[in-house]
Amino acid sequence: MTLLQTRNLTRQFGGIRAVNDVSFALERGEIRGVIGPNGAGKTTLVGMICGRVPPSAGTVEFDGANITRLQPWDRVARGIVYTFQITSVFKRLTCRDNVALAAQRRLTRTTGHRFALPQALLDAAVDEAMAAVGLTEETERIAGELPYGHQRLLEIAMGLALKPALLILDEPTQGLAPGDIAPFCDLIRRTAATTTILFIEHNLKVVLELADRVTVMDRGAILAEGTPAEIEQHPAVQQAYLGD
Amino acid sequence: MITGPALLLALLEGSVGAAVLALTALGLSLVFGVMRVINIAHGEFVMLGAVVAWWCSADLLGAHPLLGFLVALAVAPLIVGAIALAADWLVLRRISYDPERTIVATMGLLYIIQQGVLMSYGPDARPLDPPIYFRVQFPGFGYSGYKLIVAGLALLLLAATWLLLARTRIGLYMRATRLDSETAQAFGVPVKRVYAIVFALGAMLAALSGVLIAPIRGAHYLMGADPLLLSFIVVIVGGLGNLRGTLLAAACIGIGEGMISVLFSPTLSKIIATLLVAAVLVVRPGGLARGATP
Amino acid sequence: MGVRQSGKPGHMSRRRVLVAAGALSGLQLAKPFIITAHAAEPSLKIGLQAHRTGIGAAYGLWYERTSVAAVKVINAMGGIGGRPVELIVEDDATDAKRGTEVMEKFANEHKVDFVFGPLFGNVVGAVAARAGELKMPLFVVSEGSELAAGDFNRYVFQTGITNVRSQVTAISPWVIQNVGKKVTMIIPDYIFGYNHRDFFSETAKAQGGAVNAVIAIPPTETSFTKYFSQIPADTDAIYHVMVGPGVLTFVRELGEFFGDKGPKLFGFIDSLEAVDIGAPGLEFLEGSHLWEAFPRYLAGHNTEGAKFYRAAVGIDENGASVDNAKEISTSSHMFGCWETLFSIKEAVEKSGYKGPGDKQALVEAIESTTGYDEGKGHPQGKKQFIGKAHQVFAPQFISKVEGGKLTVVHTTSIEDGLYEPAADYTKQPL
Amino acid sequence: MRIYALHLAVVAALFAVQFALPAYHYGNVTRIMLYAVFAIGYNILFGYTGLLSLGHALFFAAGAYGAGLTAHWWSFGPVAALGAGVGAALLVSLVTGLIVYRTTGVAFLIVTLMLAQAAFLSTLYFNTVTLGDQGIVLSLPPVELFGAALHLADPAVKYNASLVAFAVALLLSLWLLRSPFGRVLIAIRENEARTRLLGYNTALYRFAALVISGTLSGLAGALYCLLFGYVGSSFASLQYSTLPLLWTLLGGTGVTLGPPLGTAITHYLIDISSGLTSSYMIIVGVALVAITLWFPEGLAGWFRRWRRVRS
Repeated sequence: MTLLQTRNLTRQFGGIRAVNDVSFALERGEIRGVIGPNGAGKTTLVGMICGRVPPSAGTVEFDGANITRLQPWDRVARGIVYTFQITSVFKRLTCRDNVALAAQRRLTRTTGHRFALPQALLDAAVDEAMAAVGLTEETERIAGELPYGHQRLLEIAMGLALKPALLILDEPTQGLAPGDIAPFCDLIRRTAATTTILFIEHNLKVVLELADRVTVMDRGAILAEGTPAEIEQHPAVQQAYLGD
Repeated sequence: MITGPALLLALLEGSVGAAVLALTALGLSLVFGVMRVINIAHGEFVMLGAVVAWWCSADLLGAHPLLGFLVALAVAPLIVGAIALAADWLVLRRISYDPERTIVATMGLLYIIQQGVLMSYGPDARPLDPPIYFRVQFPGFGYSGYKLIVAGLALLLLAATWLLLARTRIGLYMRATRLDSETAQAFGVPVKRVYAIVFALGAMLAALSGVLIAPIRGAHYLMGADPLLLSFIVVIVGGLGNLRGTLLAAACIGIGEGMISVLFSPTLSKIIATLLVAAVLVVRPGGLARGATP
Repeated sequence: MGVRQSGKPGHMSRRRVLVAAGALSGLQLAKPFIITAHAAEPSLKIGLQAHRTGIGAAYGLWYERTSVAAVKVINAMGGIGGRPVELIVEDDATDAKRGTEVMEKFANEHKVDFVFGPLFGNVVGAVAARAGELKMPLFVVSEGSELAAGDFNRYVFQTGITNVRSQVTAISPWVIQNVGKKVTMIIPDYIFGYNHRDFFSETAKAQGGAVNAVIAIPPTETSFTKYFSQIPADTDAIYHVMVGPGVLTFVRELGEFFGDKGPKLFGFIDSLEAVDIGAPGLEFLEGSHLWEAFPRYLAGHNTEGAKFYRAAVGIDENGASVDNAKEISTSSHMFGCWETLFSIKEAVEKSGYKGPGDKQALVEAIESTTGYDEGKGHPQGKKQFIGKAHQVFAPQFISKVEGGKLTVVHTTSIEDGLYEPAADYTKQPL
Repeated sequence: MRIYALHLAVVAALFAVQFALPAYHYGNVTRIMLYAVFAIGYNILFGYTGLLSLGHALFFAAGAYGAGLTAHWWSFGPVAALGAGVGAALLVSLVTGLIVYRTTGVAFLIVTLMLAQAAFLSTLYFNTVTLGDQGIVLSLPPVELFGAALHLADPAVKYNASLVAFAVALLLSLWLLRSPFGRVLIAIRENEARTRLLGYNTALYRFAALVISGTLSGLAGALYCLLFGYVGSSFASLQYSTLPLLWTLLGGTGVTLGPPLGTAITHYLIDISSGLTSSYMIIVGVALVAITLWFPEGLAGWFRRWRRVRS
């Protein structure tokens, strides 16, 4: 069953077409990896899906509805959550506040408490998300003081606290220590039990290990799409991306 | 009742106002264009120019007011430019020209200059003897000859500034920094020094317009507010940092203000101008950050 | 009796200004303490609320000088009720809000016996209300007509200078008959100007004249030519009264606009207070008329009292500072401070005032006063005082500009300016 | 909860000191509490949301004129006039909020500056209604409360009315800051783009912050007008936009007790220096420059850091 469908999605920056006529579908429950060289248009594509970048042409459908004209915050309400390529946690706030910002967004909507959200409810949601990424001990620390890898995990905890239908991760393993990558993959797999995941990744090993299906982009267009095994064998991919 | 003489008077008042305003606003625009900061103390530089003109006018020389005026034209920009250099070095550079902190700091500078003048020069509005005094008779009314000379001098100074920007090495540096300060630095432009010079140059232009208007309006420690507000309006309507736009806007707003002032009410014309600025920024909030082409 | 005065604000020649600025040592101390050093009696404290800065600064400077001079004279005469006077000066920046704060400072921190001095209408209104609340006797040295109209309260007095309504009532017959019948008024755009507009329009009509245009200009304006095109072509006479830092520019631009072909001019000296009539650009004023409350040139009012007063304040026979002939006084207003201080002296001595507990007796003593005699204490002339309205009435002068000087050509009697004030403050509780 | 206890203790202390203060300081503290309401209102926008306004005189004056004009022309009693003042400020904030809906940063600063300037000039232009520069002097009837007649001229009434307003503003801002809503405002200050991608319509939150901030500032203006019986065009002048900025910067942005602290210090600095020189506003200039250079987080922020370093 299709969760997300883009049709002829195009984005122009000046004379350059960063994304050119891309039609792309995502099934509910899958883990989809997106690979491609720098400048292939990956980040612009997911930017149009989450609403950061307005498309020049084409449509985005999510859960059967056309969301092309929706603002980013309305897309979050529908369950599309994006985490940044460069960590973008609120560095001067505590981890608890960071995650609470995400959790309260969901809770105020689902519980109807707008100004006086019961503290216990909020705390439980924060603790759950922090536990999920394994940062329980760091909850009261200032986010900017965490090591970089932990900031990435915090970012994911913020995403999880929103309980998204579609979680978009932009290069989630960048900057992680090698030893942290395996636990990270476990986390994504666990998360995938309840969430569809779309992630951009440069580390091909992670992609092939984690993704159910892989999309390859180059120069603003989709070059190939298939299972990790198929992609590994695809000649165009080997030449364009795995060439050396 | 709108009559021919009233229209002519409106046009004259507007044109003289526009010429001086263009000079003041050019300084503010230059500072914004190159340094990307807003100098709230700009009006105080105008006031300082007028105060220096008052000093030179009679006491220093005791000679003909024209001589004092010419001395002031030379001395005021030097003094005010030096003050601006000091402010740049002591304050602005140390806060790395952060836009919001610069606004707060220059607002502090505004009070320091204004109150410093109050302390040393006193609270009185002091008149100056006009350097040249004659009256030009138009049909239905007479007009100050000095005001016409002021308009001419302002245009000359504008032309000189234009030449400085277009024909000199420092002008080239300024234009390069304006377009992209990082690239300019990479190509060996001493960006920090350019910033200091631009800040001083902006202040000097303000001081010159202060010298020009002093014989008309006298010198008073609170006189900086009006030029600040008006040049602010001009610079924004003209597209912040856009020099040609600034000059065009000065002409339109100066003459428009003169017209509405003469035909209706000066207060009304200022209300309209401030609302115009708000409207421009509300419609094009991004225009500030991007900055238009020169 | 020691007099110590630390710094006289604004009292600097151009050369001294340069020196001060150069050394950055021009920190002007704000309080000239007039301290009575070895007096046995505790001093009587009087607060002067001065427009030392802001748009009223030219007036504030001379109000302060005149008051300091009056206090020196009063102390030399043995003080008030045998007690030496201590004058405390605070600046209200010609600002209403700061004015009320200063009033509180006088009442609660300096604990003065009386306050006097505010002139500009915006400050007077705000401060008068606060004085009533604090039950602090306040002697305004202002020409506002609100007091006699009943707008203030029982603690506010005008004992030194009469109000605009009286001034206009006194001079308008002469203006209509001698200057012109179709009059355009140029006034400052606030209460003081409206007073002129309302009362002159009324009296002009009664005299067979008419006001055919009123041009109101904000007091902070610095450029005036643009207003002059609103003057109708059939105007016989322009009645001008401007205040604020731009007065000289105003008169100059008026001259440039009309040259020698314009309507005849009549002005209130406010347009030229602290301005030299002989300054370049003012030649066109020659032959025009101005109202004065206290003639600037000694020749126009050469009485014993006036000579004594001028010597004490330090102004020469041309109305300029004896130290600097270019520094022109605000002759037609500042005498009000002098006369106010002497009226306080008389009231204190009449009521037997000893301290704040006797304020009610003081108020009643002033209300029972009917006038003041001409003399050293009241050099401007004889006064009539209407106690229930707290308002003084005085003669007025009309002067002609001749040879760059002012010559008195007409003097009105007290009766010319007398009207029945609406106020009766004696009915208010004390 | 400890933080609420601290704030309540401040309010209680202010209530208690009124029995010991000498008359002059009594009046000063009254004014400081009123101005602090203004500062607290300003801080909600500047300190929490990160929007630098140079036009808050607009809201202060809206409150003052809303109260003053209705009391003067339509003889509203003090309570009704207070309501009218706060209502006027609310209305002006709503309209301003809509006008500046999409503007941030320097554009926001200039638009607010211009709107306030237009309002200031309008108070001069429509002087038949506002009485312009000269302003309106009010004399108001007493307020009946629990059978007692409270005269606004009574210093104790002024003090305690200001204290109530101060307590309301302080506790409201504290509660707001710690509510989910306040957390979003802080997030906007820290990183607006990120906040948007957490699902918040940040423009709407900025709008709400402006309305709350403007209305609180208007409450201060309305009370000032009623308690001190005066409103004039100077209330809309630039000085009333720069002062709350200074108070907030000096005391510390984003800290609830910072702005009141900054207000008190500024008030006494100006008062003391006005006894030394006529150019006492130079203090404001020096303070602004010194803050930008050395205390960007204000005194409260500096104190907090100093404590952290020590512990």
